[in-house]
Amino acid sequence: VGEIKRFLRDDGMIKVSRSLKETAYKVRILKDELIRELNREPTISEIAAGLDLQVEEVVEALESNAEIESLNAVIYQ
Amino acid sequence: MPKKNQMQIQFASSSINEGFARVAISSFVSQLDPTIEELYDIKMAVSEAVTNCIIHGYSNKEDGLITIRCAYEERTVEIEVVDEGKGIPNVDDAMTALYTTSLEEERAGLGFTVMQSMMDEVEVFSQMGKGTSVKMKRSLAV
Amino acid sequence: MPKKNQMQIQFASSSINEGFARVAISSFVSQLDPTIEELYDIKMAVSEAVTNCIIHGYSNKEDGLITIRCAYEERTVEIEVVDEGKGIPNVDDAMTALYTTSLEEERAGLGFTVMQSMMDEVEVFSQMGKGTSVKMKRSLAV
Ligand SMILES: Nc1ncnc2c1ncn2[C@@H]1O[C@H](COP(=O)(O)OP(=O)(O)O)[C@@H](O)[C@H]1O
Ligand SMILES: Nc1ncnc2c1ncn2[C@@H]1O[C@H](COP(=O)(O)OP(=O)(O)O)[C@@H](O)[C@H]1O
Ligand SMILES: [Mg+2]
Ligand SMILES: [Mg+2]
Repeated sequence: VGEIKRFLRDDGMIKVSRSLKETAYKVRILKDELIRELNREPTISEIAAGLDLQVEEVVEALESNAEIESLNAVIYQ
Repeated sequence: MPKKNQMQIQFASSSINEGFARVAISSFVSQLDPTIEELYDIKMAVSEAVTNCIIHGYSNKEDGLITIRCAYEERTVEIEVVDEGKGIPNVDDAMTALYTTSLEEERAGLGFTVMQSMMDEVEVFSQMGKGTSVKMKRSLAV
Repeated sequence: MPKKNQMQIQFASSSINEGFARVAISSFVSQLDPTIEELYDIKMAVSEAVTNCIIHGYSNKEDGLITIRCAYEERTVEIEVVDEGKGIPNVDDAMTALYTTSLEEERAGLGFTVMQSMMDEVEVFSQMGKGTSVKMKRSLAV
């Protein structure tokens, strides 16, 4: 099962560290959007819902966002 | 990246803590810079083990203690999920695919099978009335 | 959302584990659906406390044990960061802004000040040769 699954999945080889940085970038954009829309800080579940992610994923991504300036910088790093 | 490291987490047997357990494991294992897939596999195995502690070990009572120990050496990760719940009368039976003591339809008796396919090794130690320990190992690609 | 919950994590006094501690705490606190800002504040306070355990409590030796207990009731979060290191001779002095025993330039003696500004309450208990416990509380907005 494991072997088949491994060949079928195309994102399998991507390092987690990179995908978290991409999510962190999206979180930042959406957060600014929601602040304008709601006139207050969005909660973590509102961010997760807006990105169609689990709260867990947002929490992990928040830790990796440190110096990422643009999505391009992430993709072409 | 350090060659060796270990940690331990403890939390109450409430299903709300499953996310916490997954994130804690995933953050710790991320020190080894795994792939998405490797981390996904490990989190899934841990989820199955934790769910078993909650549902079976503690019969859904939320005041049981669950302990997870996680260690790695080089790129081999070892995870132990421990409850002090009711124990498993026959571990070989329990680990057989489709064996379940749950009556609910959605539960399929595949928890241990999932753990075994996500991890390289799964060992179960259990004592009636004392609790259960599930020890799992997985080597990460370089 | 549960009204009450608690957990504990333990890990070695290596700076690589700071990220693990931050993520574990923020994942647990996320059960209360905080804002990102609230999570940042809490993580920052925890980072300062953990760094202190590593640098001061254990003098950068990586085999010390750090324990973090985190609990909440309603929307009040309590976090205790504990080391079994060398202890603080005078806690009042240590908590004074700009007081530091570090000689390196970059360290500014503002760790406790940061903790106090991020959290509603900070209490420090310490015994020479036994270790230090920093207890912090923060109420989240509704
Ligand atoms: N931690 C545990 N404590 C007590 N019994 C357990 C534990 N984990 C598993 N079991 C027993 O093993 C059986 C098989 O587990 P599993 O393969 O995960 O299937 P399922 O959870 O769907 O029943 C369970 O039905 C239960 O009887
Ligand atoms: N866990 C600890 N164990 C021993 N000493 C500590 C600990 N935490 C803080 N201290 C003492 O308190 C002082 C002030 O801490 P802090 O405000 O964080 O500033 P800094 O860490 O930059 O020195 C430290 O220089 C150290 O002497
Ligand atoms: Mg199961
Ligand atoms: Mg400090």
